[in-house]
Amino acid sequence: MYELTKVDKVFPGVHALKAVDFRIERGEIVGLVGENGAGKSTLMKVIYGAYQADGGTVAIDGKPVRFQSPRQAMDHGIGMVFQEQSLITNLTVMENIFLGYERQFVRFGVIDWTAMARAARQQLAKVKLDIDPATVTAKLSFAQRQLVELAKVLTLEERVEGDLVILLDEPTSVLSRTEVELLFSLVRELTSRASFIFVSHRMDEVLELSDRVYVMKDGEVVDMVPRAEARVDAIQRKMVGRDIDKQYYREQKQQPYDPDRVLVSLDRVSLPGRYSDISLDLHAGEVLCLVGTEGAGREAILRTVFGLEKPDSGTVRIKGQARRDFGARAAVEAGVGYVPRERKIEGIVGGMNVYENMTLSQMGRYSTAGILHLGKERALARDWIRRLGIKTPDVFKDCGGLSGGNQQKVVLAKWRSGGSDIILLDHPTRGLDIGAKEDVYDMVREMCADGAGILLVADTLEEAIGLSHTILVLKDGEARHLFRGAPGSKPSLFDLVHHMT
Amino acid sequence: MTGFPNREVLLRWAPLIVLLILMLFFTALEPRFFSVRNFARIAISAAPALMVAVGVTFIILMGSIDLSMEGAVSVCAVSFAFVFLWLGGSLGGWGWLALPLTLVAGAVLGLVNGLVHVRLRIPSFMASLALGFVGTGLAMLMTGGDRIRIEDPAFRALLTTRWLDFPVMIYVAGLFLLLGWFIQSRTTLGRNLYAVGGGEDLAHGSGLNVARVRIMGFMLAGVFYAVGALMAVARIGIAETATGNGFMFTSITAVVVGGTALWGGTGGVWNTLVGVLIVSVIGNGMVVIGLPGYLQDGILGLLVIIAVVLSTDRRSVSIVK
Amino acid sequence: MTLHQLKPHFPWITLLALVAVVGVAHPNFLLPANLISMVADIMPLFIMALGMTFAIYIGGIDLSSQSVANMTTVLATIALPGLGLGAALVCILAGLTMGAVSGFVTTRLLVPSFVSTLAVGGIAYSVAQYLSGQRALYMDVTLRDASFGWMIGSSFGIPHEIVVGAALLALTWFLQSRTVFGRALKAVGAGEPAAAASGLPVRRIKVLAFALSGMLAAIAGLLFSAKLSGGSPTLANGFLLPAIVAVLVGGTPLTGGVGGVINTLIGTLIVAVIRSSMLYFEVDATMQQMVFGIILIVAIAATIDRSKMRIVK
Amino acid sequence: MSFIKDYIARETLNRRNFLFASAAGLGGVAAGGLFGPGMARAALTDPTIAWGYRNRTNPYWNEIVSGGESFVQSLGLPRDALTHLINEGSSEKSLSDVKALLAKTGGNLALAIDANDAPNCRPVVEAVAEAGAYVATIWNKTDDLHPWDFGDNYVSHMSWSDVKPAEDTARILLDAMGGKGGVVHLGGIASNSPAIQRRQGLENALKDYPDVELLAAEPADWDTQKANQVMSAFLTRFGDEITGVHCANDTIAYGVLEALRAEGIEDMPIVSYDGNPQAVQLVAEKKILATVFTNPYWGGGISAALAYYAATGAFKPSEEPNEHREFYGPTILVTPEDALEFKATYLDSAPDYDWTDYWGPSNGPIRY
Repeated sequence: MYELTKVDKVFPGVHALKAVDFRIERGEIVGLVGENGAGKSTLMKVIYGAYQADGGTVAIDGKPVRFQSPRQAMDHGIGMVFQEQSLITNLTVMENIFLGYERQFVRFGVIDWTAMARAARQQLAKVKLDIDPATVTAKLSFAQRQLVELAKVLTLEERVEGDLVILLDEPTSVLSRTEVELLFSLVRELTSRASFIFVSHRMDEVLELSDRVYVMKDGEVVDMVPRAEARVDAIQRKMVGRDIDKQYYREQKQQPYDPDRVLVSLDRVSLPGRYSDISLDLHAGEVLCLVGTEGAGREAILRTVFGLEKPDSGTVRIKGQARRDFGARAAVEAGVGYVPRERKIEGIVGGMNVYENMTLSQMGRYSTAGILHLGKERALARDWIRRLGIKTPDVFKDCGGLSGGNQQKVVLAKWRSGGSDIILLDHPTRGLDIGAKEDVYDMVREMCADGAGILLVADTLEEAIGLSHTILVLKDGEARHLFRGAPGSKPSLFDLVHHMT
Repeated sequence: MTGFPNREVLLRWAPLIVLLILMLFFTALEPRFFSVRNFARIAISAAPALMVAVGVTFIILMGSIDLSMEGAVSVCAVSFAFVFLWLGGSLGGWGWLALPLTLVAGAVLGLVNGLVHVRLRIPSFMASLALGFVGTGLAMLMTGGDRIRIEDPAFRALLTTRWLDFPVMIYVAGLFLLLGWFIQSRTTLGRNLYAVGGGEDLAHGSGLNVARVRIMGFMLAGVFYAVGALMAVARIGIAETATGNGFMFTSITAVVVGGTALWGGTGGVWNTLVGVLIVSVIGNGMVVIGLPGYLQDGILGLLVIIAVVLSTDRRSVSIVK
Repeated sequence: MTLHQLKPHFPWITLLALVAVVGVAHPNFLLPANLISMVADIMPLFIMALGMTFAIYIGGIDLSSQSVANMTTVLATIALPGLGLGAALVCILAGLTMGAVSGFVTTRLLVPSFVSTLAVGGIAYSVAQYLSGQRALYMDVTLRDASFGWMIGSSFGIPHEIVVGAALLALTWFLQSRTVFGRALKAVGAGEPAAAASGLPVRRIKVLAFALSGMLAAIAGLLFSAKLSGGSPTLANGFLLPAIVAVLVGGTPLTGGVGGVINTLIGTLIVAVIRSSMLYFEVDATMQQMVFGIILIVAIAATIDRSKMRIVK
Repeated sequence: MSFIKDYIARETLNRRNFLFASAAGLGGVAAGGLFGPGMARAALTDPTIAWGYRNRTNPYWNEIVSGGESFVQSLGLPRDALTHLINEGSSEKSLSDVKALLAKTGGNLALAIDANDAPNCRPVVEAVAEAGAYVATIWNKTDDLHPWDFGDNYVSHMSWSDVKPAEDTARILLDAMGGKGGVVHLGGIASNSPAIQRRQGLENALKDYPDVELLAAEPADWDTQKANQVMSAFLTRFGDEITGVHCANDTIAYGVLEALRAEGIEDMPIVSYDGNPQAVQLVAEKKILATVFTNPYWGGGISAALAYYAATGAFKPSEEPNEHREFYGPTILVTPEDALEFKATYLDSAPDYDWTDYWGPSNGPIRY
């Protein structure tokens, strides 16, 4: 019913889509996978009207269409569920649901709030969410917001004649496993009314949900496989163009850590509302992973170690020194480096170039009396570009223009080059393609080998298990269980989930 | 969330509490401050500024800023005076037509502002700053520097006729304030302003025609500037190029003091009412207690800082620019 | 060369185009002596705009500059008989203090700089009124020449104001692009959360930026005061909006992290040329402000680099 | 509709002046030829005539400009031959504009100017002198700056001694109050010299009225809206204690009148300053008891004329006595008794001034 034929999209210097054919039938769930930069997001933007194709045709039920804006696409039944944070947090749930389509509730120029609330409840019922539609969105959990997103897109049902196409862009990235299952069953139910395009980096989920999977590489659709024939490693090979190592998480490189050198020690630390009574020790050469659902307190603990959040009670010791004044500066001086989840916001400074970003945390080392040694900075940057294989034309390239994986490498280089030996990784592989993920895993192992300690909040449970020496499971801000796992004796997925929920 | 009143409630009412404290403060120093007649005087001096501030509130809710109000007010005041006199110079005759025409003039100025900002993709700070010059210049061109007196008793009744000790213009300002609140809370445009302020790219992705909302927001502000201009003319009976002077800093300060955030998305016309009253009470109170003239700017500055500090939710703000 | 590559050079091109337009119509305008005198006269405004650049560079604004300059014209005039050249130091320190107070109020008390600097400006204005006894004061010319003569003299046909302005430009350029502070400033302007997460003392940097802005405003006032040989609490009135306009037209947008002091030089010169062109083209007195506004819109539309702005607010 | 009437009156007058002036202009050219070549080098031919002033929103400056335009027309030139330098209250712009105009004209300039702030006068004069142009200043000048220190180029400085006239209006006010009660003063921008002088005038008069108390004096910045707000706050602070208001100028008085009108107070004694047409009308209606006319129309015309005729060499300033180079402008007290007559003489149709009678209506040398 919805079909793209030989669609091209060209940006200055980039041929982003090359003669892409893509179709989706009524009631179908189609997966879309590919590495970052393969053209997935461009394709989605063409589908929901944010971009216009430069060549080829877009047709619905055989009739050619051309969307100038997302709004026109919506009017044809095409809606997008964004990855996260696409609800406007200062508005109420119902306002978000009907944003841009309030007219139906306007009588004589006045919005009828009661009618809108009634209609919103109907939409929320579709996604089985029982909340007051007048709640301000900021007060919802991430999972609830994701469902509100879906409810919002489902308003297309009432608005549009004919069938819907709904794009789900990484809808599971902020959800716990149970929430994911809930979402999937919901999507399956909804296929009676809509078809779905499911985009995710989590291959297993894509295969679990989709009827067919499109595989993209370098702006082209390189393969289309029905679920029956789909195998994870085969698809991954297509995506990357080579075999994926069985030893994905570099377990063979995992060395035992040094139990005598404690780098970070938390002793009965509490921050009301975030976490309570947390004790842990991070040793040199250790990867300690914090596992839990969204809001279980993982990030808050990282931020406390980095000094961005001050606990109400308990002691934080870094290399034996008890922390008194909290603040990122003191942490950095003590050798702590933070790789935040919001890479583009907290990780790199867009608008600054590669070497400027790399020395941002350690300018003291590259200056005399406050005057920078640009030559030394550039030499450092060139060195690390080579060591980490950062893909950039030169050290003067604006970091905002690098790909996600290369941005992450710049952030890691920033800390490693400065000699930080306590590295806090918050979702370090989020949104990265397989190749870039492997690079990150390599770096984790190298850092451990150098005697650094790593506090990790992993993107997936598999990643947590694969990478870490120690896993601390959290639930509702409390420590539930501590697993120790050398290669071969690691806890199973089930073990973790059992304590998480 | 322990005890009563809890933080959230306290924060919500903080600007009003600041206003009350200020009033008590001035009353303690000079009991005459606390009288109905003085409140009427404060109201008269606050009414034009309130209308302008309500206008700019809509812009600030979108996370933009408008610095063109001085020019817009001058142009509206002068156009009103010209049209009013041309139509006979009396509300009794055809002169009343000048009132709606002035509002249209305000909307047109807002439209131009919005178009320059949105279509030429110039940040509103710069676009409106430049258009402020254009507005003042236009008023100058129209008057050639002359001042125009409006003596029609029916129009001046806005100031001279009193109901329950307050001049009619206060009630008119009150009506427009209610209209502003109504637009803010019960119309699509009003809610869309909050949506744009809360997350413009998200609103766009949701299918909202953000450009249209922005332009409409600027037009709406323009209409309120026109109302402010009418009040200013009613108050002193003179329309001139200088009618708009001083509105820019007063109105934006008032909006911030009232607790509307400059980055958009929160606050509203009631906050602005309280903010304008705080600024007006300080202005009136300083003279009433007999503070020397040379100290007034400094003390106003200090009190404004204190007022903003007391009415800001310090936990919710991370970046202040 | 594509349009995209040309973009960063738009401010220059706009300036040259404006100069060419005036120069073709009135070749008098291009006489070196005339151009030098025009540049010399705009220097106090330029120095204030230099300071403003730092406030705008971190995404803020400094509305206190004009009042701080007013205050220093009074301070300089009062302090000159007693302190001689030391008066300059007093002025600079006073400006630094006012700027630091603005920075403190903005970063610690979380008052937006639009309001905090306006309020601090009110305080500076009160100080100026109090110190001057609300009168215009004048300097003894011999005393002025002894202490500040070097600022306003002329050597080899180059007025010293230009030398002062150039020295400050060189200094601020060095500060902006070659020092730890400048780099930190850029990081805070372009990505405050990332700067904080890299352990930079964000608040201190912001306070310093405002202090620098206050200090340069004070120097602007000092130079103006020496040039005019007097002081008054209203002497520097009319500096504020042109200074802001100069920074913006030069291509340092309010979004922060983009632009810099060289841009401000170009922006200031654009303002100066537009202003002179009004006289050269004999624009009617009642139309000048309107024409200025319209040219301004055209100039801004031509100079700002929109590629760095994700959302135009 | 008075402003339209004023406008028509002014236009008719202008035409009259124009015809009259053509003849005078011819005479001027002939006279210029009489000076030898040696003189001609010092003098300028057809200099640009310019007026530098604060803004166009104040009636006072509008009158100044009308006078300047009238003078230009007396030379047989069109009205817009007068170049306007508007500084919008910025000394910096004032100076830059003067320099730009000097550059544009190559020094062939006759300039009349108020330098906006006293300290700005010196650099303006220095720039003009250096370029060989001619300047006549009014109002703002520091006390240490004198025309005779600059040879011919700094032609003259005119100011107005406001202390005495302000004292006179104050006496009228205090008498109207019956010599008792309380008076408030609303001043101009505090540091402006007319604001200081006018307040001084009130204080001088008060010495003779021991039963009148000066309740308060606040700056109202020459601004109608600010005056309006300050007056209403005064009403709160002093209430019935206020029995008279002394305003530093007419625009302030308008704001005061409206503040009183809002309270239904119609009979408060008020005096003001400047003698704007609207204020004179109010004096005739006894809404204001007195204002002082400083004849800005003449001041504007004669300053331009002095600069122009010195530039063209019609007279040589350095040969004139000091009292012809620093002098006070005329001040005429306007009271209800003579307001209508005054209006007929000076405002309804501006008198035909002889712009070569440089010091006719002036008011003696400036004393410091």
